[in-house]
Amino acid sequence: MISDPLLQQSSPVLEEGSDDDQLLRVSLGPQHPSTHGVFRMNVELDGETVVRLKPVFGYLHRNHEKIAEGQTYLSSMPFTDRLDYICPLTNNWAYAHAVEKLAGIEVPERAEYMRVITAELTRLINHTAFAGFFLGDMGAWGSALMYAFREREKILDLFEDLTGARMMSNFMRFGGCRNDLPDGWLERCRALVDNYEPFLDEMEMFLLGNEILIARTQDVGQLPKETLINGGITGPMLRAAGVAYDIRKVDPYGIYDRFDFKMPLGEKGDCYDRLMIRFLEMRESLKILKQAIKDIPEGDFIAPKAKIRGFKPPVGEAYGRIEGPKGELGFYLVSDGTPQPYRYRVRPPSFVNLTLLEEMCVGLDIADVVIILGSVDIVLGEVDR
Amino acid sequence: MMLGNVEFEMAWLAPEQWPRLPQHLVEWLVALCGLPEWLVSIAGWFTSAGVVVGVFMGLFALLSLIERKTLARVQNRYGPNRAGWFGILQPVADGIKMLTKEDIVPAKADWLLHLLGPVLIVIPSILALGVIPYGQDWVPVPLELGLVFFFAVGAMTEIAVFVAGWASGSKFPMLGAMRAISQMVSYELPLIISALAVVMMSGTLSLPEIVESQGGYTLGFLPQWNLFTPWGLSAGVVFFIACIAEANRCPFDLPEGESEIVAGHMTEYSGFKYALFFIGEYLGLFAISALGITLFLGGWQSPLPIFDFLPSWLWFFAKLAVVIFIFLWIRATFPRVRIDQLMRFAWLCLIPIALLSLPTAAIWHYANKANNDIVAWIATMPLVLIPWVVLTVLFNRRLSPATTRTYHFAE
Amino acid sequence: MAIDQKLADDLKSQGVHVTSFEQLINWGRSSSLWPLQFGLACCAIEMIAATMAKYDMARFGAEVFRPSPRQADLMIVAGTVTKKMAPQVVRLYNQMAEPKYVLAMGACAISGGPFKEGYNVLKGVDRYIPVDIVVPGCPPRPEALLDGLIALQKKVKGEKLIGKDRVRHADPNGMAEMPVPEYGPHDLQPPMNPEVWKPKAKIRKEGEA
Amino acid sequence: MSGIIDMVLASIRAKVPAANATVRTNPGPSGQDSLMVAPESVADVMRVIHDEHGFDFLSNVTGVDWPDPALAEKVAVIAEGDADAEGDAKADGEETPAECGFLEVVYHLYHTSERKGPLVVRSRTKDRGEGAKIASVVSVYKSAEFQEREIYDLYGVIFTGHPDLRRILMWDEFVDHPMRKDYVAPDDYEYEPTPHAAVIEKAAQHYPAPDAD
Amino acid sequence: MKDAKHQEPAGKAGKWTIPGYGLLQGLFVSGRNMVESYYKKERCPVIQYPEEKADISPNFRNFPFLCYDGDRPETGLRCTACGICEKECPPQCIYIVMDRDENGKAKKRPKVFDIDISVCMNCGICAEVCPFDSIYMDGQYEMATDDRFEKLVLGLDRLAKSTDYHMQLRPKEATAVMEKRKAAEEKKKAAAAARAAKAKAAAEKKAKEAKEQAEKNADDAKGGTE
Repeated sequence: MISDPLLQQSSPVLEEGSDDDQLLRVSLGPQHPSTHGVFRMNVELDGETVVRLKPVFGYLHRNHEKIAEGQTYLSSMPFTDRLDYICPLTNNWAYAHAVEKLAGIEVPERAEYMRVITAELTRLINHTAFAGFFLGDMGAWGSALMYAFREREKILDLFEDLTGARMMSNFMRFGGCRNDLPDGWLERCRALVDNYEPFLDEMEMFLLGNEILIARTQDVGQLPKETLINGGITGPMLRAAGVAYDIRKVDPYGIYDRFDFKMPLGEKGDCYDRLMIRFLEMRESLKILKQAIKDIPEGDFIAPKAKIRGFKPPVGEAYGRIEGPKGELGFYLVSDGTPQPYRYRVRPPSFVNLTLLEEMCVGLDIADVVIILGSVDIVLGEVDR
Repeated sequence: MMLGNVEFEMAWLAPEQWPRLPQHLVEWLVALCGLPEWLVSIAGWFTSAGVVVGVFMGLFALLSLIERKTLARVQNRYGPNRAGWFGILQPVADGIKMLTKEDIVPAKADWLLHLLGPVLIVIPSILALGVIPYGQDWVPVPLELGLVFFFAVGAMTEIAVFVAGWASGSKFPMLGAMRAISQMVSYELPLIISALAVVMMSGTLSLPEIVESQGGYTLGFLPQWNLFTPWGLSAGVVFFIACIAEANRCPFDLPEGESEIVAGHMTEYSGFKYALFFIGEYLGLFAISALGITLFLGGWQSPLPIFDFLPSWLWFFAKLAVVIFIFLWIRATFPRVRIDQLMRFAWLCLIPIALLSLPTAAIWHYANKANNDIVAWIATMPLVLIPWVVLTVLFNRRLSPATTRTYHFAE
Repeated sequence: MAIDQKLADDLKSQGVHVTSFEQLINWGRSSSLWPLQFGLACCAIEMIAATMAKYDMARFGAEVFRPSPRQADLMIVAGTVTKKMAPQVVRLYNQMAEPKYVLAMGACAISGGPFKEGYNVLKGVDRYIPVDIVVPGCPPRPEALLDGLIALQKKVKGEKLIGKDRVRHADPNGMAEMPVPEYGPHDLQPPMNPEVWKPKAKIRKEGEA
Repeated sequence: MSGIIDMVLASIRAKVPAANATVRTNPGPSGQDSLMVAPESVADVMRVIHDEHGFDFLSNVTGVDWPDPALAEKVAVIAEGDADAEGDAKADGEETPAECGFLEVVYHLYHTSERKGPLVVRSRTKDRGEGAKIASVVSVYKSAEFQEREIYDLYGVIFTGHPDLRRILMWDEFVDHPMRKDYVAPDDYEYEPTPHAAVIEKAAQHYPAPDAD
Repeated sequence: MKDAKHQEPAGKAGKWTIPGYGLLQGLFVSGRNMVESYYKKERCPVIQYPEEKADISPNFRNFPFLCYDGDRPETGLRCTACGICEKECPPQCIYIVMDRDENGKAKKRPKVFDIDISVCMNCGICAEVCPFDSIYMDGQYEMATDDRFEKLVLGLDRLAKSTDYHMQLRPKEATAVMEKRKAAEEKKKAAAAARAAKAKAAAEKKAKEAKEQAEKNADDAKGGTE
């Protein structure tokens, strides 16, 4: 045990017996219907108003980083699927991107297009499911979630055909993708993309005008832009507050600079804007998908020189990041020249996005806490790793 | 067939009289045995109560299945269809499971109150069902002050919910109980005030007479139900919304609030006590919808004169089905409101509209006396429209910034 | 209690269904397995998918996900149980009312799965609570979960409620409460519950058949 | 990239001379060079970077364990060529006790509006025991709060000035720092039908004569 | 945000709505879904699982299996027990023991090949790295059981599946593999023939050399004695 005086000086929040004995201390989670898994919040309530909120992590700490440091670079690829288990393909891409940076690998053009297509489909899955879960947090009886999962199943069928698994795709390789697109896959994908827009229209009609939803989400959980940036918030949450920061635009990776798409920006950054931004982003994703499906060239799906077995990157370190559906997903790798990474670190967007949870929630209702947490869009596999 | 003092009549076999047939038969049989008259009437009361309880228990079982199937259909699924033909035995399976499940009383709970909670929630619902006129001749207990009785008994559920939440000795039930008390007490007001308009117009507190007063048809086809009058429309809408809140249904199911406070006051209940909550909730839903139908939808009156040949109780249950379906539909669609919004909605929106419906009803009454419908409509419509106009303006100006939200696109 | 099977079959062919009280109770229980709304990790998403439109677990009467353990019959352990989470899982199990069933879904819940080398990962939830059905896969398809549910229904239907070989929860002395492990300085204390965890220790040296 | 680093380096040397700032070039193809500063002045350095250079977004904070300092010198931290920095690096090297290793914290910073980055800043603790202390940057970048707690939990780096330094991923009673290279996982061997090296050793301890019967 | 070009707003600015309109829209959507679920397949995509099964893509992978040629797994197993999959398997769930004859010489076939599917993470890396076209991913998923210890360790008896099974599962892949193997076999045969010829020649040459040597030695000896 480290006996440092600094540690004894624990946070004032946890001190018992202060003058707020009248507060009701409630522990939301780790098993709670709307904590998206095993997240836990220690909430102190004055009536129903939140006075303090301390998140407790670690209930899904699966030691991903430690395990990855003990095995080869390739073996970590299937583990990345299980980080943010709603959108495995972007995780794959982020990891492959970091390793490619570390080892200086070029990716063939067709593989880049395949990556863009799969990543944007993943973004569709994530944002659609987000809308469903968000409504679930608000107490709707699952209809939105059901419609979201109905469409998700269609995309998962595509993924299953392409990668061999519904969720845990393990698809990207250092220097490309594992296999080529199956016959007729692009046509199915195009049909899906064309049919997605009516579905989005229906969802928007179902949700966005709903007065109860408006009353519940507007002016809830908003913070100034500067605080959000300082708190490391990324992704749709940041853009909802009006900060034009999308890694696909500001630090283009892959071939994103070739596509014509825009960053939707909100003004207030409350929960309603976060929902709305995700809907607008889905439409932008559809635009990217249409272009990518049209332009995808023939060629190699993996760099011919890429090594599957016995891969050893040169000595060095690299931080690679991509715009995941939830925000900036980064991988920091240190190589000492052996087949195993010396240090393997995931910069998970949903973990860092929780930094400002307390600031957003204090002074609001317990019901607002639930929807603010929902609007952050966390996945515990990624928060606790 | 002249035995005892009850005579068998062939009229009992008419469809209109079917619901009372058991009561008649029991009375007849008891009298046949030569038992005294007071025993005959007691036997009759018990039978008629048994019919009501039996019918609504059956409907409860059916509704619990229909609810799951309707939700499933809204959500593009089939719903339960394995237990029995078309899943018809699903409620039976649920019942068997609930009955044979362990009953847990938490260590910190007050065992007596913990037991009383679910019992207290079922009793008032059944009592309230007793005063409703289900058919022309089918009023289990024809009370003079039926409406007062209904509200008096209905208020007991609030206590039951609070007892359940408090007795569980844990935090989420306590939060649920507090929510339930504040919500139900606030929504009693619009509920009663809007019912008051009906009482004003019909001049009676007896529910059968209120139904009688809604008989007849304007122009030969438009039924003279209270809902189809200007004051009735606004009072009816308020009543319907308050109904949802009183029955703790979505979007006002805050005491249960699954995503926030786990299961509210029911969190610590297992086995059959939990099933009792379920029963109480559904019977309460039946009772309050039945009252709504009685007050605003003409009770057992048929909607068109040509359907008068159908038994009146059939019409009552058809209307009940429609109202319950709307409840289900709403539940499948809407998210839940927040507690402060709920309260503000009751005090700032529903109660003013309900209060406004009282003078509207008065004006309608006097205008109607001149036997001129058009004058009555013209005289009352402004009063009905005012709240909606005010609401629309307020909503667009202040309450709904969605109309002013803009989103930009950046490169 | 038991009914002569042959007689019952004969009657059934005549259109008369005969059942014993035991069979009726077991049928009721198996047709109304309400799961606990409790998702741990990746498998939880497939569990949700199994209740959704395409697979529709509701057909088996098992879509009523109860958020409170008191009202749930079935605990679907869907995902990695970490050591930090394990005491809570055991507590939830204890809070459930009898009869209660546990379905371990996915590799992590069964054995720790791919994460079994982790320092914070419990190597199988059956170290602390008895597991009735395991569904392998990482994650199992929703169909596989339904397959597991059907297997559990079969198991429930075959339970003996009286007699010597009756099931645990029909026995008044049946152990319903599992001791909750405590957080220790290095590991959970105790690391397993020997009452529940009885591995058939088959140990081989590397390179040995 | 080097342009930013040189600019930042100059101002840090002027403003925070105690930081002993040097540039370390990255031997790998990624070319992400880093800025090495002294552990006790990390917060001051960050303040300068934040206020004067506008790097408003601290993306990633992470720890690295170097029980073997020779390896650390080999990997990722080749000192820059110019004489000034070389001297500093040497001084730095002398400070580091060669035998006990050290813990390192790496920060990745970005400039959101000018779209610059990453600026990699790193700092090393004196040793891996009592002296594993680094100034916390939470006062400058709120986003470091949970990440620093995570590094404290998994590596045992104490961040001086952190508002709420508790364990975050493991439970509070836990005493080890599991991401360190020399951490030994608790011995919870169990049934494993497909054993490999580490498991077999543990199995042998649990069941002294596994095949005795 | 210097270079963020703001463009046309996407909100619904300036529109007047009546309160409750959004709620009615929601009711309309859910009502439409309910009604259409009775006659539109797209609105009711339920597959009644145990009776009917969704057509799963042939590429779907669940657990691995071992492929054997011919009809007897004992002889036709393609696996050579090289142990590459064992080494590459991320969760280390494969366990192989090489079969050896009495002298301890490797027979190039596994004696034990166990896969613990209670650990397997369905990643497919074993199939990807196998150089002998032996291990493939199966689509079988109905594996629920109540016995974790006995039924979740797949031994050779449950893993070995014939090429016909593979052909049925993924015709395209299986055909490609068969053709490749056939070509390789022919090449091997040719190579073997060539090698045999070469070996024969070499042997002859060697024999000849030996003979010559012997003769020479004999000569030497003769010379020595002389």
